[in-house]
Amino acid sequence: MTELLRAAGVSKRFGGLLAVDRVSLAMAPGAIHAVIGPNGAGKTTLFNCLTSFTPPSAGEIWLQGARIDGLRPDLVAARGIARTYQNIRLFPDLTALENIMVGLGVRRPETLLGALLATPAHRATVAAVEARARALLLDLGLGGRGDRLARHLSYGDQRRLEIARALSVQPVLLLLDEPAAGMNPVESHAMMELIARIRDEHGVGILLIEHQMRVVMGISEQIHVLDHGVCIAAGTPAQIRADPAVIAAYLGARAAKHGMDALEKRA
Amino acid sequence: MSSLQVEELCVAYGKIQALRGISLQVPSGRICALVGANGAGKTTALNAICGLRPLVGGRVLLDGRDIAAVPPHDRVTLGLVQVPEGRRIFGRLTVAENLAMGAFRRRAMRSELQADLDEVLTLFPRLRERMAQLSGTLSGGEQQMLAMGRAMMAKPSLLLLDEPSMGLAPRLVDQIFETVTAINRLGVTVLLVEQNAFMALEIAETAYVLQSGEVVLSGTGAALIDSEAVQEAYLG
Amino acid sequence: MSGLLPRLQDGWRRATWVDVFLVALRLLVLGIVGYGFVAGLLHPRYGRDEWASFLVFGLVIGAIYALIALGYTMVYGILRMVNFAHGDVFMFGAYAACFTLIACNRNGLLATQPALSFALALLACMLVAAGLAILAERIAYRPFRRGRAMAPLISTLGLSFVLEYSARGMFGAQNKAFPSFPAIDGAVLVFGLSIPRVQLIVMLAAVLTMLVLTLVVMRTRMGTAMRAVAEDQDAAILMGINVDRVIVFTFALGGALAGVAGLLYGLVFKQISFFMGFFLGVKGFGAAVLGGIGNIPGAMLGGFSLGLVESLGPALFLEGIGVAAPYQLRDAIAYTMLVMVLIFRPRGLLGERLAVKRA
Amino acid sequence: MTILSSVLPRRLTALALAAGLLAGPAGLARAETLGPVTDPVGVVRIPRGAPILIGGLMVLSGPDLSLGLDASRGAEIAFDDRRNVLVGHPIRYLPEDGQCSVEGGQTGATRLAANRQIVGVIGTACSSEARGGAPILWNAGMPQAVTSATAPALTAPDRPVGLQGTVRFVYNDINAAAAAVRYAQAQTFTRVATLHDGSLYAEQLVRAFEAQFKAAGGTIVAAEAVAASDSDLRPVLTRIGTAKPELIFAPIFVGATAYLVRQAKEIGSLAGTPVLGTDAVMAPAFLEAAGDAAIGYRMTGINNDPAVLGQRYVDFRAKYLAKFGENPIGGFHGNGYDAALAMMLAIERVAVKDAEGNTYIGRAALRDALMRTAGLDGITGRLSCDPHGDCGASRFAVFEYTSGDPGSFQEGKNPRRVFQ
Amino acid sequence: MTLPARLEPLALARDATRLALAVTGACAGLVLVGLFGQFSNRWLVVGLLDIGHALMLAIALRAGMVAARGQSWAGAVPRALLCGALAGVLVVLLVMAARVANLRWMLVSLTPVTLNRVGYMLPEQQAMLLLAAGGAAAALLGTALVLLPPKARRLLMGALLGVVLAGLLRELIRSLLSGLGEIDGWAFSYDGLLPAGAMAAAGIGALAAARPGARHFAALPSRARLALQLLCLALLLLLPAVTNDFVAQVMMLVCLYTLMGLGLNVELGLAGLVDLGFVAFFAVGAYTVALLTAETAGVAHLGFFAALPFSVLFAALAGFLFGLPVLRVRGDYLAIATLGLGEVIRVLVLSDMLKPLLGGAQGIVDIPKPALFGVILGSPTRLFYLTAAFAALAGYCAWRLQHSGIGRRWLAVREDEDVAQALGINLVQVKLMAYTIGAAFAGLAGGLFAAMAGSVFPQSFQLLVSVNVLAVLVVGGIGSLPGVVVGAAALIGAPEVLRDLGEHRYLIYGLVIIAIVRFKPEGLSPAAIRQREVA
Repeated sequence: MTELLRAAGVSKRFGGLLAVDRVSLAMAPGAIHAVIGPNGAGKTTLFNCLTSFTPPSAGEIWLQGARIDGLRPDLVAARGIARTYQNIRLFPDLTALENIMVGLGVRRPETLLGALLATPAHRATVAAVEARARALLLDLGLGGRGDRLARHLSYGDQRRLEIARALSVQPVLLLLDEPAAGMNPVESHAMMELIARIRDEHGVGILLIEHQMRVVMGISEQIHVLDHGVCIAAGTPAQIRADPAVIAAYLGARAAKHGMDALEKRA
Repeated sequence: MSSLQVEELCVAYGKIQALRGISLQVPSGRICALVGANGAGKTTALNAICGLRPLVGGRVLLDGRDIAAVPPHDRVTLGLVQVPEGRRIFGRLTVAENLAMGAFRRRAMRSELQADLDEVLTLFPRLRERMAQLSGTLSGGEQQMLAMGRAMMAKPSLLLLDEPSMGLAPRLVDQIFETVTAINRLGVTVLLVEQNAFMALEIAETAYVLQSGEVVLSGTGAALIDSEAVQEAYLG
Repeated sequence: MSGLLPRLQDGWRRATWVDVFLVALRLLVLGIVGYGFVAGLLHPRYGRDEWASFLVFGLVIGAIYALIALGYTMVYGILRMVNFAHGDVFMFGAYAACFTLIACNRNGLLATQPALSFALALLACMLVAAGLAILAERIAYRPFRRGRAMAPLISTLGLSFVLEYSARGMFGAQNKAFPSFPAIDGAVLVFGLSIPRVQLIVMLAAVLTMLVLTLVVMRTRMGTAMRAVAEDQDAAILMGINVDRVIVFTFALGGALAGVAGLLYGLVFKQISFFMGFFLGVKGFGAAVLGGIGNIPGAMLGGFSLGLVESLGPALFLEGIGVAAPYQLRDAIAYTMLVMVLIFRPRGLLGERLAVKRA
Repeated sequence: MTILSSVLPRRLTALALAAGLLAGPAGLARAETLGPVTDPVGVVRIPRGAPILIGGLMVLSGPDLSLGLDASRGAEIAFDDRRNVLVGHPIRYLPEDGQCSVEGGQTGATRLAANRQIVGVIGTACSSEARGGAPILWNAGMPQAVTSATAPALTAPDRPVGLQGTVRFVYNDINAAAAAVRYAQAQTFTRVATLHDGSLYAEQLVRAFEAQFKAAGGTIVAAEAVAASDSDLRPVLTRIGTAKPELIFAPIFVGATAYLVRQAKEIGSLAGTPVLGTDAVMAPAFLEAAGDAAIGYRMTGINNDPAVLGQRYVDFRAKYLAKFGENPIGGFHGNGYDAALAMMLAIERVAVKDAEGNTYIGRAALRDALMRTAGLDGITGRLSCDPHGDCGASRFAVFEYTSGDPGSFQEGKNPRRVFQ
Repeated sequence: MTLPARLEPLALARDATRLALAVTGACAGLVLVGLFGQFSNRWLVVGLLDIGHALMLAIALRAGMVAARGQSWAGAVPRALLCGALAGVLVVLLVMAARVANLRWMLVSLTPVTLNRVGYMLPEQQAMLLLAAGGAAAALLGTALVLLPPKARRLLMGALLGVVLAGLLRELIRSLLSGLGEIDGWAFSYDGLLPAGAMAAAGIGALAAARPGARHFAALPSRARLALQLLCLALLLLLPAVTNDFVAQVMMLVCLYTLMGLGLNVELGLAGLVDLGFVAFFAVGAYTVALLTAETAGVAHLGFFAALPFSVLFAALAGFLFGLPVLRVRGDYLAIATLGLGEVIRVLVLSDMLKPLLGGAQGIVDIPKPALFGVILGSPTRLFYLTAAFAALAGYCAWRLQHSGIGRRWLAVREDEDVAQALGINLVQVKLMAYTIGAAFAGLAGGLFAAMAGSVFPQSFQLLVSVNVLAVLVVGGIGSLPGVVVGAAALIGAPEVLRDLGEHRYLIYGLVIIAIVRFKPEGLSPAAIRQREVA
């Protein structure tokens, strides 16, 4: 089985700041991985490198055996990486349906003449795209909200719509940046289930950044911990939970001892 | 020295409830910590207190007085000063100019300002040698010091610190926290927002744990340090 | 550079037909410019005196562009908005100076106390222009501070019409002669070249004004606050800076500079009209963008380069090609340069690269 | 014919048109008999007591307004001088803005043409306005008294039908250029530089001058141009200076000429070179803008008998200042006055009254009367029209300013005549 | 918050004085910029009120409205009366001061005639009394407009608007109604609206404001409403045919700007590309038709309809070639880069260098009028229908595009370039397509323009055209197709109809732009999608 994603020694430098420092990771198709770490650890920058939004300063990124680092972002997307954003970035003045149709349209482009003359072929394409978009909406629990402006959707709906839009480009790898941010435990749980279901039904690999450990620990197969741009630990949730370096990074160096004590107490 | 009282604070970003009615007490002359995971609403709380975010509900009382009518830039003259998250120093200004901006609202004598400057530079000796440097070229730790020094130039009676340890090397983190206690000893009430929970709880007299825009736990710092709830809040 | 080869290889890997087109375009423009330049050199038409004159003319008009550009750039630096009415603020400054001098002339002050008259005119033009700039902020900017960028653009455009045609209604449609200043007539010899005294004075005054501005921006409390607000409004509020007041101050400062430009323009060109603000405003805007809008030294550099290109460009590049009436094309040269700079240095000559972190 | 019956067919045609049936081409208004008058183009009936309407089509806004607004104000003073009464009817002057462009001229002309009561039009000011507006006006049977559109084509012998209502009360470029050439030859200048500002007017004059001057054996040593918005002409003057011309022919407008004469003095190599312009600059406004730099500046102008000028112009200026608060703003106020005067005289000649006191004016008759204007003592001189409608005197002289004081402006003295 | 009773009169006097000063300032401005001078000898209602004083009264009326804000009748009426009367007195005092100071060397509009007209040529005391009374009355009216119950307010407003519109648009109305019978003499004279006509206009205005049919209209099924609206549109389209050529000419200009607006809307409204050099493509289109059809140009001598596709094609090509390098530039930088391109084109067209080809300042003349099946489309009415047909076609294309996948991609790029790219959208391709299509629309408009004008001169392709198109878009509502039409009607049509403003046209134009942007920042007819959401 070929690897879905392989990043080797990816670094990103902004002026004097090394935001991502030689990070490597590998994912199998359909896997769910998580990247965690404190604020400013370089998680989002890593996502930006993977999607070519800010190409890495060094290192290589391979998707399904093809090298993609430095490729134009739209070509990376065409190869099958889609993402969501930490602070939701929908197209606010488009309806929910249109948001998704933008993504679907990229894969099924319309011709100018077809659009102008409304040829039967064009109408068939439009109908197909719209049907597919409605199906996606329904799939993510947004049925019936397709004609509302994205900006007027509730927060949770916006999060789900963003995921739906990412899915609309038929990716092989989905990057989710804090999908459960700002949600209460019940909502987070629902999001967790949704993510797992998406992986199962769409067969995509999922790499997510998340702070709510409940979510991360619940669904991730592998966790990568970033601190100051460096990957300080990687492993299964259980391994990570017990890793002193991780606790130190999260709760403070001097408190690492405390943290260990506390963990031991609980264990 | 001032006391701060926050009652049932509610803030929303559009339809998203960022704070769902939090109440805090920061007694005069103390250090109070506000801890919680990312996205719990800590920064929003500080911005609401400073007036940068409109309130949906609730009150902010400084020394018992409701400051709702005071525009944000005038809150500085009341002694309410924030060191924002990510330092937000003016990178294209020199260190000296940044510090001068801290004292922007003070109509003090030159000599008095000089004395305050000396005091700040005693707190942050590293800044003294970099006075003429563009602050954007400082290292992360120095920038944090500058941000705090700049705030100190405003002669705060209540200092709000937002994640002073973010992105700093452990050695520097220690240093920053020592400075925080030093500032507190100078007679400044401190409200400290931290992700680095244990560190914050160690120096704080009282503390609140925030989760999803609500206070889930409060007590003395020492009492919270060992509580499972804190662990829970971070590591799930 | 050691990284050059890999970068070239990398670049080749990513090159698209757009890049190829751009390279071809660059070569084409460089080729035309180079050909014109060399051909011009082979058939010299101008002597040393002419070249020196072109230089001086360019610097003088460039100084005026620069002063106007500063107003655009300062406002842009803080609000990221373009003030279309700025050229008309400049025009009103020129009228204010003109009428002050006429008044001085009427009671004989101009002849007996030229320095005082000049000072009065300077004061008047700066006050009037600053006042109008503040008005512009009130009417066309404050209501839209948090809105979309198009609304203030269009409302300043409307304001520009209003100012222009108010001036026409108030001061008349004719070209107004600027009172002559006998004290600064005549020419001086500089390095063996005869240069009209007024041009020297204007250049000097412009440079002095820019120095004063630099001092204000770099050394005063308010200037520092301006830079702070330009960089981070919220952080500035947290320092107790009243952002509204700083913005008003910025407008006033930019307006005052435009007023000075109006006075200097009057001194050099000796006539003013209600319509002149539009063209010079557009040029000043161009100069600000050329230098990198939002950047104060950039505006000065942009102004002087625009002035120099306008005055030297046709002689330097078009002469050799044998174009008919090359000076008719100087706006085309100026704008072509502007477009080229923007294509190949999208943030202007001194502008900063795109902000580092976005997401 | 009552209004109702004249309108109904029009409405029916329009409805048919809207239904998709495009009716035959619209031509000139057809022959008409109204009251005592029959006219091949049409008749205007002015009921007793109703005003007589005279339109205006001139640039009134935008950068060129000093051409049209100036002329329009001149026309207003001409009406004032007649106490706004003509053949027993009050005069209503309806000026429209032609914006110095084809489309502006078109729009203004359509508006005037829509008002069938208008008998004639003062203007146009720009040749481009005439291109757009004149055919529309003449299609409606309204002759125009042109104030400052100087393109030769407007009164060319072979001009198209649309321009046949155009009568010009300003000089024609070809004549002005010829005068300039004669002057250059008389001064034995062989090396002349030309300069235009990209305006239709100046470019045309320059080209006419160049052609005639070369034909007469002269050399054009530099043919330069600037942009209309330029105020810094020194670089281009420096360039001209390197060609060492004996004369600069620059038929540009007041503002640009003022820049030119001031800045030419700053260019060493042009210090003694005379600059020649046209009538457009023969106005106090120029002295106001150029000041003492105007001294020595020359222009071609109508060769007037000093007897017809003198005090009249002084009075005119006083009225202008009193009415509009400023001195004449351009160079064509006199042409505006004269055009209005000629229009009024022509109307008087063709107007016919019936017993009830209604007045009838034949449109073709009015045009012909306007074209036959002869010996009219106007502000710009004594005007007589040629068979093609050119009434700007073709006898030219060259004038030179002797003083920069606008108050001293008096044709014949300042500027004084230096060549005829 | 209640004030102690004895402070009430003081607050009242302060409010009234402040307002009166503002009114006086505005009136002084009116006089200074010459608006009053020009309009004071034109009647709004013959023998009763001239337009100049009507403007002054409008200012006082507005002050009365402000005075009534947050007040009851008892508080508002004295404020309004005091403010209006005080302002009247102050204006006359200012006039007296102006006579003494004599600033005419600086302020040309302060002619004695104008100053006398302010006070109706009356002696000063009487003028003061008259203006004070008028000001007070107008302010009172303003107060009433705010405080009356909604129904009465609507009626009053309607009556006022009726009179003002009838007075300003008298020529249009006369030409519209001339078919219905003799209205000259009792409703209108050559000088303007007669008092009887004013009464009638007030009545009609009030009736229209009462909107007796509004409820029935709302109650109609949507299909019937649509039919009614279409009927209105059809009637509007018939307007040029039943009125006169001037109406046709103005409506044609509106259509022309609509066409350009639709093009710029593709660039700016849909794809978010600010373009201040739009006029360049307009020029390309116009010159293409001119070169290919004019007898004098001697290139091809094609017919108009054969040449028009070329103007679209060449404009699109120009858009493509410009867009390629320039579209890498973002935001405000793009604005100035395109502005530069537009100016370069204009300078080149005008230049002596290209004169042999393009005619320089002399332009290209004698462009034949279009001929369709042997019918020459020469009159403004026919050209209007031609332009309207093309505008409708362009509108249809724009509508198709906006609601197709291509349009969605443009919108996505406008809303968030980075995200759009991360979804796999090729930014260069998508932006370039928008720019090219926008240019094609402009080229079409240019071709029609050349045919309409019959000649093209470089002077017709000023920066102002680009700016006007942009203003049309913003005023109408960026991204909204009906908005383009509304914006063009408001900014291009209205000033042409109000040509009486003459030399003050641009002053009013500027004021209107400021007012619209200030009070309707989303435009007069914002993008439909927002309306849908709000409803």
